[in-house]
Amino acid sequence: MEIISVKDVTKYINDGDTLLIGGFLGVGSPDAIINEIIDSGKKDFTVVGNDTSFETNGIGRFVKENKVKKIIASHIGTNPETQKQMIEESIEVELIPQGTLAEQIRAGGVGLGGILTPTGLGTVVEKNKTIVEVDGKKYLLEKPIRGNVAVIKAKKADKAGNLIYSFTARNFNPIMAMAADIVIAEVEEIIETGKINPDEIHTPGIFVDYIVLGGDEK
Amino acid sequence: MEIISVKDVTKYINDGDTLLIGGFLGVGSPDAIINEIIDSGKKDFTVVGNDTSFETNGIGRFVKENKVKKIIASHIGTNPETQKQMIEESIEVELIPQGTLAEQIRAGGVGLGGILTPTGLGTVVEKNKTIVEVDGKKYLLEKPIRGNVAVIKAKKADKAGNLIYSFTARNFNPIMAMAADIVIAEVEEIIETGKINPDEIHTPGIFVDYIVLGGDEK
Amino acid sequence: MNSKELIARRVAKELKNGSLVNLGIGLPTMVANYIPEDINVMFHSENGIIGMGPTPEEGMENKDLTNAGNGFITYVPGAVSFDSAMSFAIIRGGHLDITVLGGLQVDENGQLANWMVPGKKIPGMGGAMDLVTGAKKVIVAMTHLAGESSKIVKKCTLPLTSLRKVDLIVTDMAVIEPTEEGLLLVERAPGVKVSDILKATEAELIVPDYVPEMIV
Amino acid sequence: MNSKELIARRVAKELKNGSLVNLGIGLPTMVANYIPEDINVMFHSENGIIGMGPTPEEGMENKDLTNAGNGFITYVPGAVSFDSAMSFAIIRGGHLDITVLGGLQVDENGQLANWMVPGKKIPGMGGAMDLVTGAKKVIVAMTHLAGESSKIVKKCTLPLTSLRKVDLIVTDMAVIEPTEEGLLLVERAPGVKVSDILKATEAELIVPDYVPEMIV
Repeated sequence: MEIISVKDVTKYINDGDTLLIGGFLGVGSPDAIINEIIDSGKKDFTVVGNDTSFETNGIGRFVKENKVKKIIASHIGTNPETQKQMIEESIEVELIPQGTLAEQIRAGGVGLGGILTPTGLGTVVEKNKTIVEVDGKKYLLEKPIRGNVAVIKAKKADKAGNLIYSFTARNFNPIMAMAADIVIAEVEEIIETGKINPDEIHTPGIFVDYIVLGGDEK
Repeated sequence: MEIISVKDVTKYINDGDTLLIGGFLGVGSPDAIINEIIDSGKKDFTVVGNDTSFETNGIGRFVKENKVKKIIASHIGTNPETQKQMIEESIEVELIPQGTLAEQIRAGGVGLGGILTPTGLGTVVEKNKTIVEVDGKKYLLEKPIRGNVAVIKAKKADKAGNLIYSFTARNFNPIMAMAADIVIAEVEEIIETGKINPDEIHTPGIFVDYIVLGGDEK
Repeated sequence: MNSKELIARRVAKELKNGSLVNLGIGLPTMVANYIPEDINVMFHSENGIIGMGPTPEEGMENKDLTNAGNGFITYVPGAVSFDSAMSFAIIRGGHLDITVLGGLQVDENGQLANWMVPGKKIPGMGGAMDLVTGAKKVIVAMTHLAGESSKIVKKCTLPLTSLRKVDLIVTDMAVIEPTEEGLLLVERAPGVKVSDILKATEAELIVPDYVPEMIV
Repeated sequence: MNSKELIARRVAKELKNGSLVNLGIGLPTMVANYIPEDINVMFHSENGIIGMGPTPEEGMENKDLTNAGNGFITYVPGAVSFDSAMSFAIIRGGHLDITVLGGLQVDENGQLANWMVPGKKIPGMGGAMDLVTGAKKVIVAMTHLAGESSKIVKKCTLPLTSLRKVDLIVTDMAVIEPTEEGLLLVERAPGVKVSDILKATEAELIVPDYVPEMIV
């Protein structure tokens, strides 16, 4: 684990990467890193996140600034720009039920080959998916999702990379921290290793490659 | 959620039930409840747990006292009594890789129809199991595990049933808390609701039906 | 009382003491305002909290404490926060007692469509498919008509949210219960006649001899 | 130096700075005693901790702080505790750098059998199948012979632990690397001749012209 400047994050991110980005309508979103990636000019990302937030923050800015080739999310309704680009076919949008998306990312992080869920069965979600029957009940087989880079947000880190999140700013961040080749966490505070009770840590530091001190609001 | 006396736990447990029992070699094991169940004379349980501990504590006592019809566990090597009864065919033993067992119990708790894992592929574990191929890779389909009753151990509860575990006494307890019709938690301390930071709770109280004040050691 | 308030008040009567409840965005959120004094429920919000409390006073907002509609919230004693995997473990694992959701259509099978209008509005399903598939009890809270068109239809023409039959439909005209035999008319709104309901309903309704008026 | 110490010392040299390491019960646990001063590793124990420290002094034990073999432990700064699902998420998700395990047999395919002897000893696989299938690097630490019989065999006769080829075998006679072409003899123990190793090995070994002595 290494503490880096926000200016250095784009060293680890390439055009065309699949990025897992934490946040729920921008809450718990790594905004300092997002702004840096946008400023760097890198592009053509596939972005996996719960939603596309609003045009002015979180994943919404990625869409607004035309950095996104494909969005994988459960909800795009709060960002008219995403709908507009989808209709113009300048971005591809894959909509996934929120709970399935969470389990798929988790599956990617914990080494499962897939999970079976009833959610989406008999709806448009089942299109192109395998249906598996177990003990007489049908389920959709949903595959794991992984990213090249996970860009997440936490409240606090210690110098070993152990993370603590705050309230509903936790959301997708802990599961994304397990499911990418490189994990970069933006935090509001960095404290000495050993200052957190081992029982209170949400994300073990071994998942985290880089920490950026982002500050409270950007 | 209701706080009950250990004497009342067997009201909720029937002969022949499948019990999910927390603990790892007896560490984080609900010993006061186990002793009460044994004293009650109830029997013919299917017990799901990581291991059968030693003959003198945890799940080991269930085996020693002949209360168990079937054991589902990852390890029975520390309890010669389990091996003996297995060879005599007085109990049935199903051995499952520890990580698969954890994911199966979790699957039972979170509503998955199953999970796909490479663990056990090409070994005796794959016997009678479905193999599913995803993108050219083979996986074992492992089904969810649920119990009639989960009997777990935590360090602390508040009066809303929110639980906090301690170090390696956590182990299977939190996933078992999600995967049974009735959940009974033995705790060392009961504190007022609102005294725990919402970010520090390990098991939400909504999973817990009954709390027993068990004390430190029995 | 306007029709939204009527619906919210009637839905509130379905909540039992000790229930864990998830209210959808919009009309369903209003249900929280009408819960009887003697009933204690805990609110789940899919962005990661149980024990959601009312909106904070101005200046007391915590940027990390929001509901699924991006509004600031507070929390009550006993509240717990968690990640999205746990939040949907609760919903999908059968641990959520009641979800109240808006609807675009419900049909004679009791199936709901509430997440998209092809070619017009594709916000995404968010947590709706998980909620309808996984909650113990699903209540649809919606107006009976969209303009002139009935929202209680023979067969949903909009994309389904789930194969699962919902448990209760509460509109500004009626309370309807999907059963194995079909849609049962359970109650009528104050002052609304059964004939008005039948006229406003495309689906076939099972009408008992006596249909009581909603008490709200 | 006895043979167990030899094996443990040699395995210790495989640990890289910053690695996350899981040591099996028995001989593998001894590896912790021989880690070079300049190498910092974190120890994972599958019962739910990263940052396991040495055995506590007498009287300082915490009943809730144990390793997977039921021994009391301490923890180092930066330690984190978690449940069994997370513990095996780490192992199975490819987040564990090295696991060191004992072995009953390893064969020419590099496949390991280490969890049961049918009809004799069936302790269960515990976490072994997950560790061998999921860890980034799998090192088998075992004596070369069991009595008179070679444990490096043509084809495992005991039940396999995983289809996955292990990465390194360290015995009291040799270091052997399973490769696509077969088992490569990499090092010999101090004072042990290549001919001794061949005699003690049922499997076919690929023997380079020069086989260096282990440095321990």
